[in-house]
Amino acid sequence: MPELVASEALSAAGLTKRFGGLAAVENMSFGLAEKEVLGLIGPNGSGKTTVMNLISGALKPSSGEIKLYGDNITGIGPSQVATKGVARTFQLVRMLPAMTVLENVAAGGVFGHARRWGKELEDYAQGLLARVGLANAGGAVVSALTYIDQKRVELARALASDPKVLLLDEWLAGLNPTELNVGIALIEQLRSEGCTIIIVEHVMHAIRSLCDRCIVMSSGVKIAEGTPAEVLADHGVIRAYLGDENA
Amino acid sequence: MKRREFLKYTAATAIAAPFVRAAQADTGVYKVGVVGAKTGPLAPGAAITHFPPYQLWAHEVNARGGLKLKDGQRKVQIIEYDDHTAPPEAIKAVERAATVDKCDWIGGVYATGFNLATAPTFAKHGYPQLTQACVTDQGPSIVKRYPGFFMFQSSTTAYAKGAIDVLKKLKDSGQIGNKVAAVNVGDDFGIELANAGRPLFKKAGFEIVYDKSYPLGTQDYTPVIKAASAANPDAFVAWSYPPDTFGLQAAAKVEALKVKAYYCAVGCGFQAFGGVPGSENILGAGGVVDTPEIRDFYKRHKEVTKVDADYWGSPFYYSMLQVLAQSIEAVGTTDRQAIAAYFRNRKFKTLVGEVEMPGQILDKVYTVGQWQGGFFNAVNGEGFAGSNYTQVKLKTSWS
Amino acid sequence: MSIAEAAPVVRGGPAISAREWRMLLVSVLILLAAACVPLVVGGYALQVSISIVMYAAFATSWLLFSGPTNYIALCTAAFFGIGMYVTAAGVDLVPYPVLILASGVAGAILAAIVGLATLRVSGIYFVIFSLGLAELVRQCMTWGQHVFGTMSGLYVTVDRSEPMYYWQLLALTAVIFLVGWWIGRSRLGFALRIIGNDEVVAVHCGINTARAKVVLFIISSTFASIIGALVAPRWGYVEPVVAFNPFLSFQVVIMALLGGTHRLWGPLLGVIPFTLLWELISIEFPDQTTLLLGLCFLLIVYAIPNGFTGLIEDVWQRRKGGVAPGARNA
Amino acid sequence: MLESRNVSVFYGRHRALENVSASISKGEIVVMLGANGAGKSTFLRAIAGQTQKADGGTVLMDGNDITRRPPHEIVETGVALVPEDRGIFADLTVQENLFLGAHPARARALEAQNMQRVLELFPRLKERPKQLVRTMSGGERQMVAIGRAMMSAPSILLLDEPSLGLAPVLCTELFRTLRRIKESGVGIFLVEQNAKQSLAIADRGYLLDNGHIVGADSAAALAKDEKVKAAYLGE
Amino acid sequence: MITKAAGTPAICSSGNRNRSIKSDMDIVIIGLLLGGTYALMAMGLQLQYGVARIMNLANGEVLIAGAFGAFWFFLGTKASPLWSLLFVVPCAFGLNWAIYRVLIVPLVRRSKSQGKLEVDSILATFGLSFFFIGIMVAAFGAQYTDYSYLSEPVFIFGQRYGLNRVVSFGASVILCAALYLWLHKTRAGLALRAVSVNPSAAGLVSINVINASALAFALGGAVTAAGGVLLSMYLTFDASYGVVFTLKALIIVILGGVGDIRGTIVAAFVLGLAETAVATLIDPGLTLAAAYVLFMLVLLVRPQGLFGRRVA
Repeated sequence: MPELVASEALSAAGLTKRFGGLAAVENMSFGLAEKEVLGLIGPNGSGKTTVMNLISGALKPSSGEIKLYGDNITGIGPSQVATKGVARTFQLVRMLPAMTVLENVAAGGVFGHARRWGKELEDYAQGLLARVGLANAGGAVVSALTYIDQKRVELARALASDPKVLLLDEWLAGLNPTELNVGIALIEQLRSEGCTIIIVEHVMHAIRSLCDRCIVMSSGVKIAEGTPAEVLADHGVIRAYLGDENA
Repeated sequence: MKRREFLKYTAATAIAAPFVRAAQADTGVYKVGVVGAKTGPLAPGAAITHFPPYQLWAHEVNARGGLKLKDGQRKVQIIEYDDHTAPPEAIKAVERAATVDKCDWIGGVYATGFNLATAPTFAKHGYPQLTQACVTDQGPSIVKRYPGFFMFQSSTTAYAKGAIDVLKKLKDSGQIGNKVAAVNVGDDFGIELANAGRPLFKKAGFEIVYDKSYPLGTQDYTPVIKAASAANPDAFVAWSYPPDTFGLQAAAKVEALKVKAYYCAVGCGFQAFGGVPGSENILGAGGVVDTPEIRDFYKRHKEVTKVDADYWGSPFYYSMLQVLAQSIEAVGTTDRQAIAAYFRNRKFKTLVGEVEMPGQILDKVYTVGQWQGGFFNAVNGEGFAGSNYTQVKLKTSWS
Repeated sequence: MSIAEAAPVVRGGPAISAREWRMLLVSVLILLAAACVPLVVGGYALQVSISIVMYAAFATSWLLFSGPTNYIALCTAAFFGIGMYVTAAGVDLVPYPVLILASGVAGAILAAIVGLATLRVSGIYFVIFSLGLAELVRQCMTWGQHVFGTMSGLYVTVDRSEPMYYWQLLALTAVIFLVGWWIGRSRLGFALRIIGNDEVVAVHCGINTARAKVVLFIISSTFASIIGALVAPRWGYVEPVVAFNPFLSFQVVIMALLGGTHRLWGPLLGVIPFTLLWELISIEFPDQTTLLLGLCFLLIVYAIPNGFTGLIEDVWQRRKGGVAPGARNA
Repeated sequence: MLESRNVSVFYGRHRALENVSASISKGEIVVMLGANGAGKSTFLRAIAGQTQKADGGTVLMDGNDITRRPPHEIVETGVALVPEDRGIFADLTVQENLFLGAHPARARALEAQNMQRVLELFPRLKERPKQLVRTMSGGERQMVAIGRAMMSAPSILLLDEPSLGLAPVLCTELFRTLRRIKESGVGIFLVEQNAKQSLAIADRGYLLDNGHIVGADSAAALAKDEKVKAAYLGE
Repeated sequence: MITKAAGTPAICSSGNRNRSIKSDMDIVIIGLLLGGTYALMAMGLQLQYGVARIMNLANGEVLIAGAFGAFWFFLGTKASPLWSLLFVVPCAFGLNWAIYRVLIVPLVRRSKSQGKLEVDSILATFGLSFFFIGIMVAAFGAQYTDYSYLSEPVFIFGQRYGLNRVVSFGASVILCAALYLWLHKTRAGLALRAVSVNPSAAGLVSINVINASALAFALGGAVTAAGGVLLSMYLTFDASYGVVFTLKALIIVILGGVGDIRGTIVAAFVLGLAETAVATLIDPGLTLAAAYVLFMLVLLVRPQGLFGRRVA
């Protein structure tokens, strides 16, 4: 089990998750430094989303532990994890359909890590909307938003609790190339503001441009780790990920 | 009609309707409100014991021209209300009978709890509450609280005592041993009977070898009967209700329960129970002395109401209405207080003999009956001095 | 409580807006008017009025829980019965007002136990369990009575005039409304709206959804128990079969649904017409009440699926020249 | 031939599709490209008679109007849909899923023959006929879904994003299989995000944007089109 | 009156001390017989809820109607009430088919989610149950009905059991087996299971979901009414007693798991055995409470029921 470094924002040690007999994640250990952007990549079914769910508390690990700034958050449940300072987005965007855009964002800021209420909450949520580029959409109904704008709302909601660690689960999936550039720019901006982020992505050029470091998973285990350029050049990675003919 | 207008009209009618009815007062009839359960758990009992006697009574009174009042004869009109086996509905129904339908008389409602729940309403509107369907040991205190409350019935303990007396006689004459298995339905009257019975059994020198309750709505009584049977009792006593009275009997028959005396409480007096194979010589609550008048009553009851009268409540219910009719005709007006004052301290000749209500509680009841040859003969009673009860027979066969 | 209003503010928060003050004023005026009813009418009309306030209290407290969570709770009878029994058991020992509180506490404790155990299971399982709860409590109660050798029925002898019952229930209804209004403005209310929208999002926003639901369930059940305590003396005699009558649970639900579950005042719109309709049926067709009641249930489900508030809002929307019918739910 | 003429679909006031005309014949692969929310899935569902019925226009199968027919009748005309969620019976076994595929009357006589064909296409399904589909991986489920559709002896197969959620290596395998299905004479109408690989196996293609067809051409031409390159190939 | 009868507990425990293998066997057989009864009550609801996805609260009334049918047939002809199955079953099938087509289909069409459909169907069928009760009270009266057919002992391992219960157990076993085989070995059965598992995909394989659901609903009603015929031989019933059966059936279906007929069968027998064991070994007064506690425990440990599918 690797020693924890003081500056580590998040660390996982020996993380394992079994469904029935099948191991979706096997003995994963990794660390995440403060203000670091970590990419988690790998083929489908390799266990990336499972790792995200383990960190965010949606799933309970079969064994292993997760620490947030040295604080053990293993298996404490998603709402507790959120309270401790981990916020997330979802693979398929999830809106609160009967609430306004502003309320959607405010929802993230009342019960999580930072707790605001009343005027303070409203102002803060409004500020976040401006930050993701939706300054004037606060009163709108979320169903009227385009896909990318819904993604922006979701991002703002995750940010509303001032999270210590942000989890983006295929946040860029489903965007067309133009939208993709907008999305990447947005994350780039967060990164420059010093957010600590874990990204699960299939979009390789986003990984290349955004991540400080990458972990590659295959069949539930970590098969490579390093800078994006390093891991994407790795033969094993290419074979597992893109198929033999590309190797 | 436009939709909105229609709605407005409907709403106005709905709100006004209850009060419109109030305005139409009939003078040529004597209106009697009868509140009881037509649906819900109490409906089956009420369908046999509660509603038909009123129907039969009204039919017969009207056949002879109606009630003779000073200002002429009045036909009896029965207005029935369904209380859905829910006290608030019963309260409202009584209130409705009193204030909307302006009934001349409101019959006591069905079941002990409901009579108690509606007592304040009866009292408030100055209606005497003459009821047969109220069995409790609290009679005197209730009567004290509600001066208009008249119980045409006896106490719970009277029934338990009656049954245990019959068994004691059998024991003392050496016909049965002293072991008794007692079960009871986990509800209302069943629990009260069981609680009243325990000390009485002891006093009578019985040993209770099995004493359990079972819930209302049990679907299989085999475990109860088998367990009771395993305790080798000489007598089996079930403080039961109609559905389980039947269920226990069926299970006992299959098990060929080896007891010389078998007693079950409520429902044993139903004609339907007597029709079930194996019911011969079963003891139960109620019973009547076999007379030609009684036989005729059962025949008329069936003809008029299409329902078989039971052998417990029905004759007394009918007698209660005879008392009422005699009182009304004696007073000659619809003055309810005068009518109540009239039957408060008098003796009346009725179907079940000469009765009175000292202390507003009936002075006599048959407490135990036994099925013998298709008739539920009274084998014990209270207050019937010198009555010739039928000889109790031992339960010898289940076929 | 869950229909979006396109206002650019987060509803709730400490400040009370002018609109809310107006609503409050109107509510107080309605309450005062309602309080005068026993001074004007008596007899049967008062009985019906008592029914109306009782069911208003039931349906509104039911809505506190079932409205935002969408769990159809069929256990009103269980808590109502508990309240009655606590009152009946203690009526000769402690003063009546204490019993009212004790009933609430007993209901709250039962709700906490049941809630913690069952609110993790979803939808239909909760419905069936809640339906069985009244039965379970009743069984335990009667068995206990057998074992401890007490009487099955208990007498409740507290002197109260009919108008008093009315005022008590009316006051309770007012309290339930206040609590509902307060919840709507509180963080709890905001949390519930989020849960109602998407429970997964809610947990990841840091909301302890189980706790929020249990708290709500407790509040709602406490009121049902208190109603039991308030009504017990009026019944005079409490026995299991009638105290835990499952029909009550259904009646409350159908009334609330007839009114509509989207607004706090929705149930009121259901309780009043339903009670009057029920009376009408009882008077005109005392022999066929069950059959006609069944037909009314069917009619409500088929003809007024979103309740009266839904109907009113549809009309409102249409008048505003807005959305096509049905689009609201899309 | 399956043909849509001026098909429109509305969700409330929102227009999801407007006047979409497209066609496909047996033995060809046609791909429809479009961004998220452009209306691709809606189009397939409208054709297959699933929940959203066409609000305007007509759908013809071999000249017969099937616009307002319920989904179970449309299957009988030889149109099989594999929706985005795969439309499989997760709690039944592989074998039962395939048997269900042959439920349409038109396919019953050919059941054994089709079963053999499907198992040849997907040998992996042959190995575990009794396995519950729920316990299978994403790729295997996709096989069951396509196999199930093939069991109904379709003339036209409608596939909604078959590569969604598949790793690149499985994607390649999938598209290879689709080509083999086409070679057996079945027409495949493909709705895809993966423009590169789908254009590579397709004969023709449509571009859908905001509920409208904005382009239609041969696959080869589309692959070279600058607009397509910019919008869908990310180059 | 408040004082407890002294000596009662000691006497009761003496019964337990004499427990033997024979009486344990007794519990098993009584429990199995009761389980057969419960299976009859719940099987129909399983088809209606598991396949057609309609939580039918009027199910108990259909059972009572079947029981009344058998009773009146017996009263009129004095022949075995089992013959009444010949007309009760088709009538119930037709009636339930009509209920589904007329009352349920509009609900299915208009509801946007399974949750909304569940609420609507619970309320609609609750209203329907009242309607049925009203009709039955009008037709048959509200009195108790009991005619104890075949109420004679048969001997199993030297112990006596009611012949009517044994007969109905046999019928229940045959019915369960037939339903199971039909659902698992025939194309029509497979189609019903497909609807149960994924109704939206069923249309893709040319299954007419409405028709299949109507078939399942009608079949469920027919099975329930057949259960009523069998139960009428030994249970006392009245027009408004149906809710007791409905509640029991609901508990069994959910205990066993929605959508799996094996679960229902197992749950029915588990419940029968558990109730009998509690009644014999602990106290008959706690049998129904035990049923609810069992139900609660299963929900806590395995919310989807013994055989149920995990909801995603």
